[in-house]
Formats: sequence, C-alpha cells, structure tokens
Amino acid sequence: MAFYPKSMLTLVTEAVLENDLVELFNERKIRGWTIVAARGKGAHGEKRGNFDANENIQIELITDTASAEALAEEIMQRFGEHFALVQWLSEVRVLRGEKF
Amino acid sequence: MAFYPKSMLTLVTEAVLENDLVELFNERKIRGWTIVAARGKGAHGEKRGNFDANENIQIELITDTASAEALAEEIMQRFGEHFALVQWLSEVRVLRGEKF
Amino acid sequence: MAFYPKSMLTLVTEAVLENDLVELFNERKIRGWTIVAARGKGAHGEKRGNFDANENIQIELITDTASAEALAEEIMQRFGEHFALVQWLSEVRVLRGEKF
Amino acid sequence: MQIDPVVLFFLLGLAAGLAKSDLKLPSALYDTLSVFLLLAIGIKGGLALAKQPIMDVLPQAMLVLLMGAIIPLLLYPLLRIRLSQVDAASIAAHYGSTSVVTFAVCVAYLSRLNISYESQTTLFLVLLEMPALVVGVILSRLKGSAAGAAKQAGHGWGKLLHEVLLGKSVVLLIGGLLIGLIAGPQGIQPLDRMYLDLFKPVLTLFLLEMGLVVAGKFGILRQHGALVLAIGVGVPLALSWIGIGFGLMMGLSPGGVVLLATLAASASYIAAPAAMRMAVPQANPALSLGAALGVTFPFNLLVGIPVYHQFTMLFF
Amino acid sequence: MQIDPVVLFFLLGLAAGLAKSDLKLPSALYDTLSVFLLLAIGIKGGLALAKQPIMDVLPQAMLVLLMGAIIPLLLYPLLRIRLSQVDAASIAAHYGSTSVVTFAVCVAYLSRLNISYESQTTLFLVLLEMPALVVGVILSRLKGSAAGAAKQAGHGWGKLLHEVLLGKSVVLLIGGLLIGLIAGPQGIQPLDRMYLDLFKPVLTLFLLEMGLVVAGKFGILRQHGALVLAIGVGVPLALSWIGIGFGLMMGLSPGGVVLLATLAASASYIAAPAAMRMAVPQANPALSLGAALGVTFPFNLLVGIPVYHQFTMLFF
Amino acid sequence: MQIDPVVLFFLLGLAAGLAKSDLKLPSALYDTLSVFLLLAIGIKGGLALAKQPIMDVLPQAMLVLLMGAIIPLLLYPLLRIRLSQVDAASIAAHYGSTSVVTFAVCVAYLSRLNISYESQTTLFLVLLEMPALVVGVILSRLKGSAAGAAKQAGHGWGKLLHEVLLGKSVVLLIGGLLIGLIAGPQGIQPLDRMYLDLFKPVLTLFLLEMGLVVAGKFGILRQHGALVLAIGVGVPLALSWIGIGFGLMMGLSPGGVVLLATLAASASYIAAPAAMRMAVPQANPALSLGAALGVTFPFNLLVGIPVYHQFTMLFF
Ligand SMILES: Nc1ncnc2c1ncn2[C@@H]1O[C@H](COP(=O)(O)O)[C@@H](O)[C@H]1O
Ligand SMILES: Nc1ncnc2c1ncn2[C@@H]1O[C@H](COP(=O)(O)O)[C@@H](O)[C@H]1O
Ligand SMILES: Nc1ncnc2c1ncn2[C@@H]1O[C@H](COP(=O)(O)O)[C@@H](O)[C@H]1O
Ligand code: NA
Ligand code: NA
Ligand code: NA
Repeated sequence: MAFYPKSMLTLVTEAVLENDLVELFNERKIRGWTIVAARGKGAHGEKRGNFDANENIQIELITDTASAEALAEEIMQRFGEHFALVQWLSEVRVLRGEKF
Repeated sequence: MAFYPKSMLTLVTEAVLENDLVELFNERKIRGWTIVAARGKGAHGEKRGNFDANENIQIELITDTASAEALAEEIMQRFGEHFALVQWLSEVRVLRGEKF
Repeated sequence: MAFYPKSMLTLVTEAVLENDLVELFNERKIRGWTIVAARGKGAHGEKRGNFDANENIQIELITDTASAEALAEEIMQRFGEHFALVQWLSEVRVLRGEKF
Repeated sequence: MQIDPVVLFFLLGLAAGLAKSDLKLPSALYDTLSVFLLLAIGIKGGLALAKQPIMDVLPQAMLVLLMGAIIPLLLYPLLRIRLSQVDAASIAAHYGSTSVVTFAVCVAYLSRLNISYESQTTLFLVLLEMPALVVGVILSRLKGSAAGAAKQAGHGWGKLLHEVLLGKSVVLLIGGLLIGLIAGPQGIQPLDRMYLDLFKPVLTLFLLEMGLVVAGKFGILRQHGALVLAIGVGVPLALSWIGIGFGLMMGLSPGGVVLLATLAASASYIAAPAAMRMAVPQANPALSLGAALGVTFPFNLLVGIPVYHQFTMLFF
Repeated sequence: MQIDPVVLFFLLGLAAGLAKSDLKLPSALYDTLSVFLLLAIGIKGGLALAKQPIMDVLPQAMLVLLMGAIIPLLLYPLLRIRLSQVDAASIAAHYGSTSVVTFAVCVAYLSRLNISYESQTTLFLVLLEMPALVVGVILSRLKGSAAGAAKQAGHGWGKLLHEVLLGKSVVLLIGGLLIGLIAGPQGIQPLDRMYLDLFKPVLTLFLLEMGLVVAGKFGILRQHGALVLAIGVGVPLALSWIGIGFGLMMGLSPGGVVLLATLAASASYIAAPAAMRMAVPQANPALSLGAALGVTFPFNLLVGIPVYHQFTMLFF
Repeated sequence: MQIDPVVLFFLLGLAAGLAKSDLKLPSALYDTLSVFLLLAIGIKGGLALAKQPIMDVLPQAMLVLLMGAIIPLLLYPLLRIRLSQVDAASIAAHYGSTSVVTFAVCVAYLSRLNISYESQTTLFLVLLEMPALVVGVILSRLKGSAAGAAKQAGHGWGKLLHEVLLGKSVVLLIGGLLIGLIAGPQGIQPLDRMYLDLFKPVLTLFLLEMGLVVAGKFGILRQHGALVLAIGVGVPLALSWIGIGFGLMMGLSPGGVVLLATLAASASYIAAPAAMRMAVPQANPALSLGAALGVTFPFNLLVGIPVYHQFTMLFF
C-alpha cells in the first residue's frame, strides 16, 4: 500500500465557533475532520472548559496543502482578530489518498 | 540530550474497536500509545460521541517508521473496509529513543 | 499571508503534574499551550483516567525549536525518571509567527 | 389521548434538536442515566422474581425467551425481500431485543390510566435483551460471505458471544436482577430513594437527550427515506401482535399484554448496535439506527403504545 | 444577618479556589446541574402559569418584558461614559438578562424568613432571560463599525437571533415552562422528587462550582480593577431600584418586589456571554464576565439580596 | 453472615471487570460521586459536632489525631523489613489515612444489625484524613536520598504541605464539616433530600465503579503477588487492634469501637495516592494502590468489618 503526502490543519479555538467552522468546512467541500475537547492558555487568557463560555475545541483536518493553507487564511481573516484562535499546519502521510 | 527520529501513527476510528486495537498493539509488541475521546465527520457520517454507538477515539502511537507503516496497513486491511477509520503518519523526534 | 516554521512539543504525562508544568511554562515565558484529557499505556502501565491518581493529560505547545528542545530536556530531567512521561517534537507552520 | 409528561421532555429535545438549538447534554450524563435506568430496571425485575415462587414464573420466562428468539427469525426473511443479508440480520436483531426506555414509558402510560400489570413483566424485559442478539449473530454467520467481514476484523464466535453476553446493558440488567433477588425488598428499601423514587424524573432527562439524538437521526430519513420509514412503522405494528399473542398464551392481564406487546414492538438501541457492529460490520448502521431510533422509538412513544393498548382490548 | 446554608457552599468553593486547592468539579457536572436548574425553574414557572387565569398575569408579564428591554437601554449610555460601544452593549445585555442561581438564592432567603411571594415571579425570570439579549444585539448593530466584526465572522442578523432565541437557557426555560403548563400539577407531581425536592440540594453543588469559577475570575479584577468593581457593585444597586419600581407598579407583595429587584440587579452568565460573543466579538469578555460573575454574582449573594430587601421595606 | 446490599454492587463491578465486560462508568461520574460522598460525610461530621459541647469531644478528637499520626510511625519500621524507604513511607501514609467508602459500608453494616454508635465517629473520619499524610511526607524526607526525587521535581515542603492540606478530599471533608457546624440541623434540613437520603444509593454507584477499578488492579497482584497480598490483608488486621485500643481508651460504645477499628484498618485511595505521588515520586504506586485498593478495600468490605466486630465483642 502507498502512503500519500497531505497537510493537516489543526485549529484550537473557542467552542462557540464550532457551528460556524463546520458550516465553513461544508461550504469549502472539506470531507472530514476530527474534534477534541481542549483547554489551554494563550493571548486571550486561560480557557479551562469549566463553564460554557470558557471552552476550547481542537479541530484536526487533513486535506491537500493548498486547500489547508487557503482554509487557514480564510479562518484567520474571519475569526483571527477577535476570537481566541491558534492554527498550525503539519505534514502527514495517509493511506487511501483519494479520501481527503 | 539527543532527539531520535521516530514515526507517529495516528488513528481516528469507532470506539467499539478499542479492545480489538489494543489487543493488536499488544500482539505486535507496541510499547505505548495514547487515547483521546474524539468526534468528527467523515465518509461514515457524523460521529458526535453523544451516545454509545456513535463515539470516536483518536489513538497516537510512536514507534519506528517501518512498524508504524506495517501496523497502519494491517489495521487498514482488517478494519478499513467496514469501519469509520482514518490514519495518518507523521515524523517526530523523541528523547529516550529506546523507549519506543 | 505567510506561514512561519515553528516546533511543537507534545507531552503525555500524569495529570498530577499539571500544576508543576504550568508553573514551569510561566517561568520559561511560554505564551500558550493546549491541554487535552488522555489515557494510554506505557512503561508505567495503563492509565485509564477512570480515577484520580490514574489520569493522563496531553499538552501541546508551539514555540521556536530551541526553546522547545530546551524545555523538553528540562522536563525530562525534572520528571522523566519517576513519572509517566513521553514527549515528542514535531515541525509545524503557523500564521502570525510573532504570537509564539 | 393525553400525552404523558415524560414524553413532553422527549418532544422538547426533539424540537430543540430540529431547531438546531445549541442545547446539548454532556455524554457523561447520557452514560450515567443509562447505567441508572438499566440497574433500576434490573433491580425491579429481581424484586419481582423474589416475590414469587420461581416455578410459577419459569414457564412464562421460557415463553419470553422463545419470543425473543423467534422475532428475528420471522423478521429476517421478510426483511430479506428488500435488504441484503447483513442488513436484514442486523435489523432483525435490533427489533428482537428491546428498548428499556420505551418499556418505562409504557409503564408510565399504564400507571396513569390505573391499569395494573404483572410484576414479572420487568423480568421479561431483562430476559428479552439477549436472545435476539444471539440469533442475530447466528443469522449473520449463516453464509460465508456475510461472516467474512467480521472474520476479517478478527471477530470470531468467541468475541461476539463475549460482546453479547457481557455488553453493558446485559451486565447491568442481569446484575441488577441478581442484586434485587439476593437483597430482597428489605435490603433494597434503603436504596428506594434513588432507584425507585428518582426513576421517572431521571427518565425525563434521558428522554430529553433521546429527543436530541433522534433529531440528529432525521438526516438519515431524508437519505434512505421510504424504506426506513416503512420498517420503522411497519415492523413494530406487526411485532406488537406477536407480543399480544404470547401475552395471551401466558395468561397475562390486559396491562401485562400491553407491556409484552410494547416489548415486542420496541427495538434496542443500546445493546444491539454495539453487538451488531462487531458481528456484521458490513451492515449499514444508519439503516438499523435510523429505523430503530429515528422512527420506531418516537413512533412507539407517541402513537404505538396507545395503539397496542387498543389492539389488546380486542381480546378482553 | 444569618447566611443561608446554600451560600456557604459558594464560600467553600471560593475559598478552595483562592487557596488554589486542587478541588475541581467535572465540567459535565456543571453542564448537568445547569440543565437541571433551568428545567426545574421553567417547570415551576409553567405550573405557576397553569394555576391562574392567563389574563391576570398578562399585564404583569408585559411589564416584565418591558423592564427587560429598558434596562439595557438605560444602562448603555451610562456605560458609554467609560467604555467603548461594544463593551457597553455587551455589558448592558448581561445586566438586562438575569441569573437563575441568584434568583434561587433569593427564593431561599425569603423562605428562610417566611416571606411569601407571588408564584408568577418564576415566570418573570423566564421572561426576563431574552429581551435584553435582543436589545443588546440591536445596540451592537447600531453603528457600522461595531457591527463589522460580527459581520466579518459571518454572524448576520439571522444567526444572532437564532443564538438568542435558541440558546440552551432560553430553550430549557421556555421548554420547562411549556411542560409545566401542559402537564399541570398532577402531571408533574411524579417528577417532584427530583425537580422540586432536589432543587435546593443541587443548587449547593452548583454554588460550590460557581465559587471555584468566581475565584478564577479574580485575576481579571486585578487587571481591570476599579472599573470592573465599580460596575459590578454599582450597576446592581442601581438596577434594584428599577426592579422595585416595576414591582410596585405591578402591585406585588413585598416578597415579590424583592424578587423582582433581585432579578433586575442580577446579571446573566449563561445565555448572555454566548450570545454576546457572537454579536460583538470585539467586546472584551473579561470585562463583562469579570463584572457579572466576578463581582455582581457574589455581591448579590452575600450583600445585595438583604439590601434589596431593606430598600423594598421602605415602601411597605 | 448476610452481605449488605451495597456490597453487592461492588461485587457486580468486580465481576464485570474481571469478565472484561465493556461496562464502564464515565470518569465525570466517579468525580461527582466522590465530591458528593466527601461533602455529605463532612456535613454529617459537622452536625455531630454542632450537637455536643466542643469540650466533650475535644479529648477524643486529640486521641484520634494521635492515632492517625502513630499508625504510619508504627507501620514504617515494619514495612522497611521488606520494602525500600520510599515505598514504606508511601504505604504507611496510605494506611494511616482512611477510606471514606469503607467507613460508609461499616455504618451500613452496623445499621443493619441495629448497633448504635457515637455520632462523633464521622468527625473522627474527617480528622483521620490528614495527619498520616503529614507524617508520611516527613518520613519520606528523613534521609537525603529519598527526598531527592521530590526535590528534583521541584516539590519542596511548601508544595507538599499545600497538596496535603488543600487536596480535594481534605477540602471537601473540612468544608462540609464547617458547613454542617455553621448551618446546624435546621439549616441543613432542606438539603437532607440529597445529602442524607441519597447517601446510601449513591454509595452503590460508587461501589460499582470501585469494583471495576479493583478488577483492573488485579494485574498488579499477579506481578507483585505475595507481598502485596500479605500487606493488604495483614496490615488492616493488625491496625484494627490499634483502632480497638484507642476506641476502648476513649470509652466508645461497641458500635463506635467497630467504626474506629475500621477507620484504622482502612487505607486511603483518594488523598494519599495524590499526595504521595508528589512527596515520594520514586515510590511505586502499583505497590501502594495494589495493596490499599486491590486487596485491603475488598478485604475490609467482605471480611474485615465483621471480623473487627468479632474482635471488638471480645471486650464487651
Ligand atoms: N503556543 C501555543 N501552543 C499551543 N496551543 C496554543 C498556543 N497558544 C495558544 N494556544 C491555544 O490556542 C487557544 C487560543 O489562543 P489565543 O488566541 O492566543 O488565546 C488557547 O486557549 C490555547 O488553547
Ligand atoms: N480529512 C479528515 N481529517 C481529519 N479527520 C478525519 C478526516 N476524515 C475523517 N476523519 C475522522 O475519521 C473518522 C472516520 O472517518 P471515515 O471513515 O471517513 O468516516 C471521522 O469520524 C473523523 O473523526
Ligand atoms: N509509544 C508511545 N506512543 C504514544 N504515547 C505513548 C507511548 N508510550 C507512552 N505513551 C503515553 O505516555 C504515557 C506515559 O508513558 P510511560 O512513561 O512510558 O508510562 C502513557 O500512559 C501513554 O499515554
Ligand atoms: Na422488540
Ligand atoms: Na438583570
Ligand atoms: Na487507616
């Protein structure tokens, strides 16, 4: 079996944005993603996830590099200024390259 | 201290497979792994983790590249056709290379 | 927009060390990190997270490579001998490089 | 027909889910509530068993086990008309097993109408949990091709039986049964404040969550449309007659017959999905869950139970 | 002044948090407790409504809705003296809406002193949840610049109204209200063991958690210091008079007036933060949460409620 | 000997765990239940204290604190025969502290036999939580080498005392105590529906989880075998005599003596593991948890309590 190079975009952001992001992914025809509950600290202070308005989520999303970069930039522009948001790209190899 | 290059295999799959996978890891003499509760979307629809048959897990497992690739292929063959499953490999550097 | 190369240090360790680690991050002027609840298996046996003294956490922390390596070594020296601990470094690309 | 208050919570969840409200219950709560309800039902069954000579209940228990095994066998060839072997086997197992919550809502319905029923019906619920799963596994193994995927995944007979016999719901139901049987009414009495008094209120929270879950399953309906709808409504209506038949055979009171009809007509969405995922991974869980949870569950709550009551009254 | 036992749990949480104890409650518990409290309050409001001819309550209900809309409008220009448009709009919305837990503690306070109050006050709480949020959204949209960030994030009118009308707390309060109204006292009675009897004890666990959360917000005080403190203490004191005014206008009993004063003086920290985060993302949540949760909430619990009682007694 | 129903839930969890059932309780539930049990016990202790002149209880309280400090000091040299300094110190601290759940099961045992006991025994439980942990920390620091690892990890005296004094269980027990003391029986009465009435039923869920956890610890037994088994059975049997001795010294009734024997014989698995992990990281937690949780906990539940009762009756 062959492994295909892809890019993974990881986002850590406020849980209130989940609906917006999922909508955006659907619009951009992203075919899959994974969400994990997270807490953390950053420029917007501590997010302990101990109550509603204070939760983070971490989203991982594998796609081709160009789409990942474009998506990261769009998310940055829409939400980067006013919401807690950190994004990073990393390189991964996947089986079944056609899935992504 | 030196950092040793290793590969990390990450799996996102249905929680019902956890026992099978742990068994497989033990058979293949994998010495460690980390599991995180996850939800997400993919070809098998949305997994919200809000009730039993609908949960995902994400497993991370660091080992040498050859073992990671072999394991990914074996998992792919056993579970890839009928279960929700996404796997990716990434390159990491670890301290204490002998642990993995 | 430009993407800047950074290193990500990921730690999986016992939840009892969370306070110590956060204190250390603050001392070392680390500006952000993300924490996720985890369980797993390693040289210190299985951590199922099903009760207090048996929980793992996974911490992700993006910074420049030198700081990440130095931090990993310091954590290794302080906690590596007696606590369940696995750390790995990986390469990522971020927007807003000045945040990290 | 006046709706039971507990069902209103289901409708609230359903409405919130369909309106895409951001209301959601933590999954730990769902898990906790289901552990509670299963244990409470098991204990109630055990107390029922403790109250009467085992020899009196034994023949009825045998008939109930038989019913549990027969339902999937009858359903399978019917479902095969339109479905693949694996989907037919999986759905047959779902409908052979039962829904604890539907049972509880039926009990609430009878209580509101002051209709009495035999205490051993709770025991029947416990007994019905498993046989259909075993039959479902056997059905899925009948021909080589269907068994292939499970074997490929390493799910042999041993693993499948383990899953069926030691799944969470079977363990809690049987465990509760044994606890109720051993401890008896005096022993359980200090626990009544929770397992008895809080049963119905806890059920409301569970139904709220079920409403949210069912709303999430409506997408499946749009996809598989008519077929899922037909199964989800037709199968329980048909199965209720089997329940009524067995109930009459056992000589149950009208209330007992309605409960047995409801048990027959209800489909499992806790034990069956997990077991069938292991046994027939090729089966499409969207089909079975869509029918069992997306259609049959609300159908039984809102329409089915009073209808089975009507059916039953034809014989009394 | 003797402190209510439920408030002791808040102090315990506060002390543990400030002492940096490793005590923490799972977030699933917090979520569960708030679902429970919101539902229970909603049901209570629905039962109150069921008990009396709707025409008797309607004029009062109108006045309450008016009060909810007026508070942010009065507050906004005042806050603008020192704050940006977005922060003023956000804080105004927080204080126009209400805190369910503060209300519950006030009910406990009145019960302890054997002071009676109108049953429809629970309904008022439900009604007050929303109007201020709508006004807050409108305020934040008045001028182009403030609306920019929300638009940039894709949060148009439609999304914002959806968030306000279908947020978790509104859905549970209104849902509970309808359930109480439809099911009536007889229908709800089997659920009393939980929604009624466990209300106060569950409140203690919630207050324990709130103490821990508030302790975590004290850092904000150090940062924004005097301003947050001034808002957090000054605004509720001022708003209590509006509540008293409306209460007298409605002809409420002393107990009812104290409750309405407390509702006016309390600030939302469940519905408002989520809605305002969407509507005015530029607003600093540390400011609004710091004032509403870090100052006003403990102030009301420990000092405010008895003070509003004193204020009220000037008129009786 | 008839087994208490609550213990049956432990056996169910144990059986399910050993049979590798997929039953598991969410960790949020475990956390919630332990917060509840600790608070409830603390409050009960506070009410006991409120009922009697403090001067009457003070001498007994002193003796109990002494017992808590003496147990690890007696145990340490004994354990040193076979164990390293760090493991001996850690295990000594575990056994000097107590298990809230074992205490609760003993209370259930006495109630079932209609044996009365002094209300201040609940206070003793609270008092016993901490002293052994302090002694354990001191023991682990006696010689340079053992203190090394903690120092290396940056766990100085300050941090360790913080951990011991402000650990979750101490905070909840002492906090509950103060709440019970300040609020008194009248103040607490509205909370009885939860903290009193639900105590025993909630204990059943906790014991179910403990059964699952203990089953998971049986692997340790296979590894460390005889030693862990010997400690887990021998130590509680020996310590029960110390409890009996102190109980007689204090002039307690038979029931009170049995409870004190059980407290002495039980080992902490909430506070001690966390504190010792910080104080002596080199100690093997598999050893201490294996003995305290894997052996002593089930031993006390199933065998120990009646045996300590027998022992006690030799003196009455
Ligand atoms: N350097 C970092 N490494 C990893 N995660 C981070 C980092 N900085 C921030 N985060 C996460 O991203 C969230 C938002 O960051 P911020 O917008 O800086 O507040 C934080 O709450 C953290 O969970
Ligand atoms: N492109 C992707 N990036 C990240 N996670 C994915 C992706 N596709 C699927 N997943 C995750 O893998 C699970 C199984 O995927 P699938 O087999 O495609 O349904 C999904 O539920 C997601 O959690
Ligand atoms: N090879 C590995 N890959 C991923 N995670 C690991 C690995 N080994 C250990 N871990 C995680 O790190 C924790 C501590 O490891 P250890 O110190 O080896 O017990 C374990 O509980 C696992 O969650
Ligand atoms: Na059925
Ligand atoms: Na207000
Ligand atoms: Na002890």
